[in-house]
Amino acid sequence: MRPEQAEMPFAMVRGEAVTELPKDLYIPPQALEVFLDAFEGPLDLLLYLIRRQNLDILDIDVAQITEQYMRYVELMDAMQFELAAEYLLMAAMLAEIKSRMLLPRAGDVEDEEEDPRANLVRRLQEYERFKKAAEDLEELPRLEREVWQASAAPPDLHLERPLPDIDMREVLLALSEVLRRAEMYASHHIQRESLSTRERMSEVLETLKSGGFVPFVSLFRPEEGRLGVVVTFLALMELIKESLVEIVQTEGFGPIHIKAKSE
Amino acid sequence: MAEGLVQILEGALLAAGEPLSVQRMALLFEEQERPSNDEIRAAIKTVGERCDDRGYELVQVASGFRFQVRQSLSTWVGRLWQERPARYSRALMETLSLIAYRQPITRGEIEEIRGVAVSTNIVKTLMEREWVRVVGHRDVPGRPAMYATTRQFLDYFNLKSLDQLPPLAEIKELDNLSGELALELRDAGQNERSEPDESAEGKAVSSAEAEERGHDEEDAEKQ
Amino acid sequence: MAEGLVQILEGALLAAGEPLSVQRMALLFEEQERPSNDEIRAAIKTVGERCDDRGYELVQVASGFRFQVRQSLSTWVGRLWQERPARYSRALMETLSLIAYRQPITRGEIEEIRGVAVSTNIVKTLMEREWVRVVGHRDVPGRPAMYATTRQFLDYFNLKSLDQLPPLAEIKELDNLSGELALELRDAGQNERSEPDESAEGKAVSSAEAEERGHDEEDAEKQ
Repeated sequence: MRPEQAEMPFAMVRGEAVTELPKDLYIPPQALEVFLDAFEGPLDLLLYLIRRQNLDILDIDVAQITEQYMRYVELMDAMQFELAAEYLLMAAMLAEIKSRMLLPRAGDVEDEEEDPRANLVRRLQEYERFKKAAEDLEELPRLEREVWQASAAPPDLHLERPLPDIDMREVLLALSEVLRRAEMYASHHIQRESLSTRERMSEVLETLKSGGFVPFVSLFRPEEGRLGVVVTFLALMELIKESLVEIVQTEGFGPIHIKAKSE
Repeated sequence: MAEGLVQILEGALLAAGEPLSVQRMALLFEEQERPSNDEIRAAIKTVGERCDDRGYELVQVASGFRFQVRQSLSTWVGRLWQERPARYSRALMETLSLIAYRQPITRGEIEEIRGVAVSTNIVKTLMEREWVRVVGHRDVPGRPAMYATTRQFLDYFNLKSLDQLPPLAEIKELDNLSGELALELRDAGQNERSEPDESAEGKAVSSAEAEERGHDEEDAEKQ
Repeated sequence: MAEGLVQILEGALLAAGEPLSVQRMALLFEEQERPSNDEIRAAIKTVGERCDDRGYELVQVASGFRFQVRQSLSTWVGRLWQERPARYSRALMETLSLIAYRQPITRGEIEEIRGVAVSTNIVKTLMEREWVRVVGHRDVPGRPAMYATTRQFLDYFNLKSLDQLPPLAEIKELDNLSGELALELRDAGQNERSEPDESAEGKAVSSAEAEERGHDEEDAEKQ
């Protein structure tokens, strides 16, 4: 049930019915859906109506705007549009403002009562600002529309993942945690040995790695002094105790040879 | 080395395909050979000058520097692609501008200003484009998400910072409205408003006043 | 126009992100303004010459021409994509510490103390890093390898000898500190990580304003 063209609303400008429909306000019924789609809601439609009549927002004539607005809303209804609640709400608000403006004022001295239009005007202004801001934003040169990121093919790359850095404290923290878990704090075994002994054990084993017998004395380095000799000796004792090395002396006071047990 | 630095930056800027910050440029160098930020900035300046009559230029956007094809060439360069660049609906652009100018802002607050519901799709699109992100939740019932724009948004719109957004239109003060209204009401029963000339005059006055009075408000706006 | 053509081609080549053939370059122009292929080729030659001492060059590949960052810059440019160093697992750190303090030690012995299996990968990683080496095999069934630390391990930690490692007694006290230390280490790890990642982190921050207003949520957001 589409309305006839004759039923289309005529614009009211400054209290007078415009006999000729301005081209931009005339909406052929078929186009109504598109027309309303073009609005971002009741505020947008209201702004359109005000702007089409070249009115200042501050200067709106609520009665006329309401009338026009209601015509559009009725039209939507007639077209069996699913009438958005927002449009109805706005219609109600316009009607309320209209009625308040018709009421006589208590006295002409008092005007602390706010203009009933004020809130609507404020909302319209606020909405218009952002409508404009959106238009400005739309105008900004935009990537992939007016400007493009320049790029070139990279050269051949040999990407390497860098090795993690660690802090000695992390090593210590890890050790303390593992030891706590193992409840090994009481172990005399660990506490007795100085680390230099264990280090020397590794060194001796490294020397013995080739597999053959090595003269006992060659493991000692006199330049390390007495302490070095003691450390090497303790390391050897520990290695023997842990049966990691074999020690051979073919005759009394003869040369002693050492060999890694497993090699 | 000074010459080498310029070339390294040129190469990196083109290879990166995205803006590079001075910090990121510094990380192109091992610590012992790393130029100071001032040296890098000086080199960037040279890099920019070296595109003087080229089809591209060096620009600074929010996340750093990038080479960019000159806007004046968009007619031709745009023909590289069959499809037209994406168009965004007015609803999306209005929502985006509200988030840009009023951040952080909730969906409810956007709806209040726009007078219509904001569709979930719009928010989704804005988030997917990484133009907008959730920066928190307002401490009101329902704890609605608050939205703000991202650095990518600025990059995309060719901006260094939010300051560079086009300024918001000023709001005309309403103060004089009630005065006008009182006058108007005295001519009771008369529905029609004043002559066009007169209203134009009133408009001029009110905007001048607004400029004066609305200044602080405007500044607050920009925060 | 000759000058304009060079710039249009420069812009298009940089915007395209892929090689452009002469034919495709010709299609950047409307028919009535379209240069001949010879004109385009001449302009391409100029485009190439204009990169003489730049960090990039114009190269011809199978499908056309493209700008390419000079190979000589790969050391620096490659750092754009350098992956952040991974962090070692706790299992690896424990294994390393046990090898340091209890060397020579077999995998079985490490497992006994740790109470869990030591993965082959951990040992492999430590050997590849050259922090750990095999110093022999224990004479028990299976002849398991015995591990010890290396010179490089000491060098890495700036130690002259293992003696300079804190004695176990101190580590015991460390246990009380471990909470504190763990925190400290986590912070250190964070700093280390955030540095090369700065730009990525920055991306999320659209503006000082948003950052200020939404600070707490900001952190949560990044998770």
